[in-house]
Formats: sequence, C-alpha cells, structure tokens
Amino acid sequence: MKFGILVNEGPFNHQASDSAYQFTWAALQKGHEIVRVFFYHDGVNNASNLSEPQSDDRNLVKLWSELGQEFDVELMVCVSAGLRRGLTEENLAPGFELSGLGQLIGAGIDSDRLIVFGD
Amino acid sequence: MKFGILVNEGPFNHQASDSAYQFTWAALQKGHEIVRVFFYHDGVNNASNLSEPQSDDRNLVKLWSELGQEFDVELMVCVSAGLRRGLTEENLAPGFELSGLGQLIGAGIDSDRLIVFGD
Amino acid sequence: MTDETPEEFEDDEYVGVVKKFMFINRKAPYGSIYGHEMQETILISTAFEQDVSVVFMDDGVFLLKKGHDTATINMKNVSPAYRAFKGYDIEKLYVERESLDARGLSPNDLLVPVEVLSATELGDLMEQQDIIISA
Amino acid sequence: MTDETPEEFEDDEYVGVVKKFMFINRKAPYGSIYGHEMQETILISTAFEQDVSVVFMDDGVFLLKKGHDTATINMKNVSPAYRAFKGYDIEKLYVERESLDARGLSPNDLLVPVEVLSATELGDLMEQQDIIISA
Amino acid sequence: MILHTVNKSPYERINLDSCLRVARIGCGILLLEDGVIAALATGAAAQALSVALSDKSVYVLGPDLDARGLRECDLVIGIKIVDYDGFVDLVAGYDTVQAWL
Amino acid sequence: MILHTVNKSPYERINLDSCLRVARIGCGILLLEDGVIAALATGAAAQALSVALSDKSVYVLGPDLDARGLRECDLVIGIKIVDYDGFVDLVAGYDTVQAWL
Repeated sequence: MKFGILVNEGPFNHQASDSAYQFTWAALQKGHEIVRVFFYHDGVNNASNLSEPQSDDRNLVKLWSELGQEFDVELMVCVSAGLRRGLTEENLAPGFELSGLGQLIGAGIDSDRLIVFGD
Repeated sequence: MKFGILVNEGPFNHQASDSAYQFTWAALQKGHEIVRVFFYHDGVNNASNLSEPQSDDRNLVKLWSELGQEFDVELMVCVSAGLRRGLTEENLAPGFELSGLGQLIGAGIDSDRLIVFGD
Repeated sequence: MTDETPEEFEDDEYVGVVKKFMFINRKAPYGSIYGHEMQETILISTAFEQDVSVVFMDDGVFLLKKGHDTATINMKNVSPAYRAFKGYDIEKLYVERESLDARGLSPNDLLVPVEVLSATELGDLMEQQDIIISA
Repeated sequence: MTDETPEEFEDDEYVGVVKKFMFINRKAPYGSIYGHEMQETILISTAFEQDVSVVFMDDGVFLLKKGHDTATINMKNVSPAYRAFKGYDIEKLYVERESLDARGLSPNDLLVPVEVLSATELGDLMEQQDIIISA
Repeated sequence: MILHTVNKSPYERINLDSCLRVARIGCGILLLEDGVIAALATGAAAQALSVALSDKSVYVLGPDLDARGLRECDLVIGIKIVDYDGFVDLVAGYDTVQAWL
Repeated sequence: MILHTVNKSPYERINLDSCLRVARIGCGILLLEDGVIAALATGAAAQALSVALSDKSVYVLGPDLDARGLRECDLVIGIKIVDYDGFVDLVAGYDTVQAWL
C-alpha cells in the first residue's frame, strides 16, 4: 500500500517526528511504499544538517536522512516554511530536498493513506 | 525594576516570542531594566540569522536583534539547547550570544521578576 | 498570503484524479501558526482541482471570527485569506455546531458564509473523505 | 544528562544571594521535551546554592512514574536524572495530591520520595517563592 | 502575591483550571494570547472566572482580545483590560509571576 | 471507516473529547504519544472510552505505554495494545486517517 507522511513539528520539542519516523520505518519493513515524507510548519527543522544532538541521544535528522537514502524515500521540505525558519539548500541534510507545498497535495493524491504527525 | 525574560518557543509556531518581545519593549519604554532575555528549548530559534520571514510579516529575529543592540539588552541563547537545534556562533543574529544555562539562573538571581513565555 | 502562486503547479501530472480532501482547523488564530499556514495548503490545493472541504471546529472557529484587529500584536491578519477563498472556488466551508454553541458564537459572528453541521453530520462527512489534513 | 557540568559556574559572583526558586513540571514525559530539558535547568541551579523546590503537577506527575522503558521509542529515559537529584542535594520535591488522585496514582507509583501537597498548600508554597520557572 | 499568566484557551487545554485550583486569595490572573478566549461572558469558563473575581483580580490583554475579534462588551463583568504597558505594571505590582504554560 | 489518532493526554487537552464527539460507529481510535494516558482504567477518560468501546475499536500504542511506565493491566478492558507494526496494519486496514492534533 502507498503511504504519505506529514510531519508538522521539529525533532526536539515534540514527539511527532519520532512517531512519524518509527511508523515510516515499520511501514517500509512490512513492504509498503512511502510515496513521500513532507515536512511542514516547524517540521522543516528535521532537515537541518546543523543540528547536533547530544551524543547519547537519538539523532532524528540523521535517522531520516539515512532512511531516505537507504529506501529511496522522498523527504520533501516545504520551501516557504523552510525559508522563514532558515532552512536553505546549504543546510539541508543528505536525502532531503526543498519543494513547493503542492507536493503535499501531490502526496495526498498519490497515496492510499496520508498520516499526519504533529503537536 | 529589574526584569528577566525567558522565551521557550521559536518565532513561528507559537506566539510566545511575540508576547515576550512586546512585553520587553513596553518595559524598556517605561524605564525598567531588562537584566537578560534568555532563549531556551525551541526558543533558541529566535536567534537564527538564517531566518527569512515573508516580506509582509514581522521579523522577530530582526526585532530582537535590534532591541538588544539599541537598549544594550543581553540576548542569551542556551548553548546546549542551541547546539541540538543547529544554532552556532556562525548563524547567530547580531546582539545574540551563546551562553550556559547557568545564565538563566543568574537572571533569576539578578532580577526582581522573571517572566516566562512559552507554549 | 503565500510565496508560491498556485499557478506554478498547473502541470498535467494529476489531471483526472479527483480525491476528496478535507482540511480541519481546530486551533485559535495567533496563539499558534497552524491555521495560518494551513491557509497556504488549502490555496495550493486548488491548483490540483480536487474536491476540497474545509472544516472549522473547536477553537478553529475563531479563525473565522469577524473583527480581527492584529495591529497591536504586529501579526498578519488571517481574515483576508478566508475572504479570498471564494475567488479560488473554495466554497465548501463547514463549522461544527457544538463548537459554536460552546463558545456562545453564531454564524453571524463569522466573516464568510459557512454550512453549520452537527458533530454527527461532520463525522459522516469525514467518513466520505479520501485524505484528511489537520493541524 | 547535560553537556555542562554545574561546576563550571562555581564562581563567587552570586555568593550570599539565596533566593527561593521553584521549578514547576506540568507536562508528560516524551510527548514533549519540556520536563527533560527542565532537568538541566534544575541541576545547573544547584551550582548557585539557591533554595530550590521542584513541583510535579498535572501530567508532570508522570515524569516521576516508576517503570519508564523507552527502548522501543528510542528516546532517553528521564528517570535516572530524577534519581540523581538527591546526590545534588535537590531534596524538596513536591507533588500535588489532586493531580495524583485524578490519575489514580499514589506516591508508591513514583520513583523517588516526594512530599504530597494539596492544591491549597501548593498555592501557599508558591506564594513564598522569589522566582518560578515553569514549562 | 503572585501574578498568574494563562496563555491557553480553556477549550483547548486545562491550564486555567490548574491555575484556579492553586491560586490563592488576593492574587492576580492575567489572560493573554489564546487565553483571552476564557474571558468571554458567553463561554464555558465564565462561571469559574466570576467565582475567581470574588477574591482575586482578573485581567485580560487587550491587544490579544482585539486580534481575535473580541470586544470589551463580550467579557465577564469585572475583568479588567490592560495593554502591554499595563502588563508591565502588573508584573511590577505583584511579587512573583507564574506562567501556566 | 476512519482511524482516528489521538496523541494528547485527556488531562492536558480536549482532543479526545472532540474525537469522541465526531467519531462514528465502527471506526477505530488509536491512542499514541501522551494520548496513551487516556487508556488508564483509574483515569478520568476511562468511562468515555468504555462507552466508545461498545461500538468502536480502541487501540493504544505499546511503545508509548512502556515509555511512560504504564502496563497492560492498568488499561480499560477492551483496549487493544499494538506496536508500530500494528499501527501500520491499522492504517492499512481502515480507509482514512484523521489525526486529532
């Protein structure tokens, strides 16, 4: 089955990105297709290659980045929400790309299910 | 009177930084002293010089930055919360500085009142 | 309102696919950005010619309250974008009756015409959707 | 637990100034980071030799719940830091009775000894503070 | 006495309830941001605020009321409207501030 | 039918109430993140969930229960525990997902 994922919060203040990551990972392990993970609102902060979590804590930017590359999953960051929050091409972690908000609607059209994670 | 200000959220998802800014501005206009504005949790994102809000919207990073310089107010960003969220010396807006969390306690000791703004 | 114009998505990739999209607004304006940024999502969706419904419930009904004056908090007023919805053919606007009643509000307090649904009717409408985006 | 050791603040600047600091935790663990990052603030405060009280109320009582197992959500367990509080001489821990009762919890469910206060007693204690930091 | 600040709507979160449970006689309560919604006379928090007004002062931040399209005549009687200047004066006038985030 | 997800505690926010008001017979409700707190048999949401269980399915995410020190024996009877794999199966099994954020 085809899933689209929307992440509305950054990797620290809320659990949204953790839950989205765990869900996405489990879905891939079960053989489902992830059409796209779209990052909106403060969710764009999940794509920042400047983030350096404590060494004994999980690193969600790295986890998403690796998942995106290993499973060839599109990790799309809303360009206008990102611009406001300081996300540019230069500080995107590998595997993430900036895109228009239309790609969120596209994810809804192309997916059998869209699942939203937020605060 | 001496005020300390704590800001726990970034400049977009929540109104906390707006309220803190308006309060701080009003306090300065009334002749009060702002001992320190301390940015913690996602509040560190208020210091990012990479942030580019829409042209017709307020720019809280710039507003804080200007207030800090014009009134010589300490704008201190928790270095460890900042590191996790990608805030480093290189992307601090003018007037902000990275500091240890002890400066929050110091603000409490040095102020007559500490006011917390968050989600 | 948005940095992107809907026009830039007018390609042929999605021609013919029409899904029922529902956008649900449940949070008050200004205290958080969700309603405001959701407006951009809703406007962009019009370029894809989908079957779009927009719901306001819980404190989301305050997004449509008449008389927002944001000058003294120095934030952008969300009202003009809702008034512009009609021009983008976004006409299916629903408000939950229970949310209005609990707040002592009536449809006359709202700045655009809406259809008022009971929680049960709203639940039935939700069940007909293909995609639900909430914030 | 924290990147900074309290020791680095052991300068003489604040010697002799002792204020009553109260830290109030009202949010559940893991769903948001506030309780977790508040631990760092509380630990740092010990270097300043202030009169520190820590309150757990509303869903903040779950921060102290015994038996947290965070392996399957891949997040850091908040429990060890609370157990370490005693070693930092953070011994004034208060829990609101009404919050425990509403959740069907008792002090035996908590991983460290606490003093249970009624809402009224907690209000009186709050009124004695110089600085209150909440999140 | 404490100045309690409440920045969340009573329809979204329980913050105001917690504040009112703990707040002592003579204290102040300032509603700001989405918290101003609690001040509506037609709303679900009106009764609790009326009770609170018998032995506490309740304030609401005018700029946040204006932003959300709410007016003075919509409010529970006895609640005082302040602007940011008034907010500053309240903080200076009470002894401590507790934010119910 | 819809799978409703609720990620907030019923003691902090009104999300579960809103979900239960709108949710139709036969739908599924998944409690996750701080939302798992609602599933406690000794808690204030127990009664509402028991009623919901008469014509709806209620699930709780096990990893989030474990993290918060809650166990299966603490839960309202009838609520089913799922892991992330089970979460994926639920999403696939219901027709749509509505997140009560």
